Amino acid sequence: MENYYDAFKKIPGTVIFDATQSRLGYHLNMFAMSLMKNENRQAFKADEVAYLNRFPMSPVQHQAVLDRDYNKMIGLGGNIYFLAKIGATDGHSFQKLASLMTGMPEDDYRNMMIQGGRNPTMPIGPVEK
Amino acid sequence: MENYYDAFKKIPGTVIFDATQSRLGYHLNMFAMSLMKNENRQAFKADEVAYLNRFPMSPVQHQAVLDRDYNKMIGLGGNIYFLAKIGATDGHSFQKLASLMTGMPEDDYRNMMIQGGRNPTMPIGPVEK
Amino acid sequence: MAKIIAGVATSHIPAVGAALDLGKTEEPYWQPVFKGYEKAKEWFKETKPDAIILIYNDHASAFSLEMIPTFAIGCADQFAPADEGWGPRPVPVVHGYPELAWHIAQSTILDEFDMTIINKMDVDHGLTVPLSLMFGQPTEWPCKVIPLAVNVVQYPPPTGNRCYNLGKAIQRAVESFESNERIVIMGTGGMSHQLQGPRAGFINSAFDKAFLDGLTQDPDALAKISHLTYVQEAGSEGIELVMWLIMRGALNQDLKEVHRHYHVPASNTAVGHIILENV
Amino acid sequence: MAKIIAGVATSHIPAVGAALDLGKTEEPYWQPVFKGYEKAKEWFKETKPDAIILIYNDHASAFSLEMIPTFAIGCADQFAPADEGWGPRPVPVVHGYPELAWHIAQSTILDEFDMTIINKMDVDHGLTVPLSLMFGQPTEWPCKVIPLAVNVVQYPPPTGNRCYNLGKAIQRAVESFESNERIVIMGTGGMSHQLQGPRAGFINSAFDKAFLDGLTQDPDALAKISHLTYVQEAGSEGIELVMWLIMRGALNQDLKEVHRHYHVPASNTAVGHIILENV
Ligand SMILES: [Fe+3]
Ligand SMILES: [Fe+3]
Repeated sequence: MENYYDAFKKIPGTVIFDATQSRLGYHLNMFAMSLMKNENRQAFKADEVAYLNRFPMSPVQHQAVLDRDYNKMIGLGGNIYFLAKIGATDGHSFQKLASLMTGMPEDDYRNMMIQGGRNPTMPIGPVEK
Repeated sequence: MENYYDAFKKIPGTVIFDATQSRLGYHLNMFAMSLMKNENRQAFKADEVAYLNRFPMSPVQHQAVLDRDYNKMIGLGGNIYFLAKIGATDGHSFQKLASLMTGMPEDDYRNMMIQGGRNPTMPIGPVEK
Repeated sequence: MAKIIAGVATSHIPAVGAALDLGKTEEPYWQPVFKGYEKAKEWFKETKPDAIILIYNDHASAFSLEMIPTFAIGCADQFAPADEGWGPRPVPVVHGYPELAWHIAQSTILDEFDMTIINKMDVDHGLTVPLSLMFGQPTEWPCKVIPLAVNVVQYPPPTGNRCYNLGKAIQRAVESFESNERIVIMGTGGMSHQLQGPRAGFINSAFDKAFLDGLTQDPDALAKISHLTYVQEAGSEGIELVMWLIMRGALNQDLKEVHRHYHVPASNTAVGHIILENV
Repeated sequence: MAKIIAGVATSHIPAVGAALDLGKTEEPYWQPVFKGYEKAKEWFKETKPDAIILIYNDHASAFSLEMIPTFAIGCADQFAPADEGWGPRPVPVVHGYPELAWHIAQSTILDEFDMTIINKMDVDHGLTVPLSLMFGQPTEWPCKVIPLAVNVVQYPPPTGNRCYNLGKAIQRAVESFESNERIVIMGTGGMSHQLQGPRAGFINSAFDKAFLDGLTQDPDALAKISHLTYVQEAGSEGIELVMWLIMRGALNQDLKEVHRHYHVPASNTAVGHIILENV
């Protein structure tokens, strides 16, 4: 699999959810998916630490969830489609999550999108105004 | 699918677990599979009718289970690998189930097998001694 | 024999579902997105297909990491809208078409596609948003729907070529189904977008337009696009476009493009939509 | 690069597991069954493979009717013995090999096999009985095991040809795995038997012997056997023999037959077993 995945690593700001990431993030992602049930969302909101302790994830994963640090969660094996359930539980839109991950204020991110999005010639991360 | 399945219908004493059977037997088979949990086996043994009522199967399927009529269950969409869990719950071996389905006393069935099984030239059903 | 009469492709953005469900379609931000679907609504009213085969991907809703099927076909009687973290969308239950779905499952397996057969499944925005775009907000969806879910979450997804060939196998399957029904196949997901990391918001209109052109002009070339090219050129979630190739594979060589819509943005995504009729 | 050094096929009869677990192997009925596996026990002790890829079918234990994968590869760290209705077999937990399993999953998907990836699964007699036959009753299995489950319960199963080609793809996958490990592939199930209905007890020794011969002499011909022929000639559960074709496909053209064992009956089934070394 080395040849297939190596080329993806050169794409900036992008993590491919391959076997390595999937194994690393298994419990983090299964935690996130558990938030599809309302009773679990309520339990998580009532006591985040207690709820997270139900899932055998690593301390850094645990902390990244508490911090809502999505880039860190992705680095630690989180997949955006699973993590989106955390955002939904917080009442955040996908666009809000995207702005967080780019480090851009939400209005700036929204304006970048209205102007046609991050086109292939633009650098990654916050876009200069 | 007509052409593919038509030819199987000519094989005597044999039901192919195709889409039709699978749809017909869905709840019957899901009931049987529920017996993989000890607590469910205990509940079934304690009150078969009450336990069967948890599953939305047809009255004839329900009765066929109570009667342990495996051929009938198969005709009604049961699949032998699922139904084997009923046999296991009763403490019956696969060979016991096979003898029931052939209508042969268990010793006769066992002897037929020891003598090489039901070979392709032999008729189906009970074997003449 | 049943026939696939047309293919319809569209993005399946969750924010589009939310805009619909919250009555925001006339807001200036959303108005140009929804305007492009007026044609499809009329077209479906005129075309009245008997069933839709809807190619989509599950977004970690029905399939967790415990079991990840590459291709999964929904053979159940019905499919409830999934709760993706904010309660299920307020849309009708999806009525399946078990007879045709099982027929396609059987036919494609004998055709050496390694399908997973599903008899119980909730369906997420990937399936319900396209239905909302085509049919608005009815109390019942107007026709039967066969969900066919493609893994694009866990790498590697199926190759574009495999998807294209699955489409061809689906066409063969439908054409061997004994009925006179007229079937529409939908490909959903895409177009260019990236939802993750510092590169989020990536859009490539040139790639998207070439992809839309390629559907009629050179689908064989589209089928050769690598996973790497999708991620580089269409963003990490642009990989969803492989699902459009299943739709395309299920259509005839010769097509008429009846309608096209392209707009940036809807939330994080380039909205693409096309209607292709078999000629 | 890793290598598949040999293939081992065997029936995987539940009653054989029960005979072992209940200490009946020396009884006159069972003695000839188990005697034929003495060679395999020695062979495994000498061969000491690093891992086994074990092709088997789930018997409605891990997979219900809710979700039926055609090919499912177990990528988890471990797999517990399933409770098939009389409590789990008293055998060790199976330790997987996630690195190689994921590699095979990825490689075969890119090779256009539509695998289902499994990260949580109990394993039934289909997998544990062959391990018991090869290794007796140890406190731990002596090597890692990758379960690969094939649907032969819900019709249609994959064609023999598809299975044979999956074997070839598995060989390519193993040979692109960076390690010097020596892998054995096992094909299980069969041989002729029928467990259902008035035809239960069906056995066809002539068919079985021809199948065993064909593994070395003409595997391409075996790969052409239709589902209908299996059911007619080998009984309804004889269809499990398609799994032996995955094993055969993963081996070289030229093979040495090291051992063969055939005995009727074990419970309802013709016991077949063969060891094939790559030359
Ligand atoms: Fe999507
Ligand atoms: Fe078996």
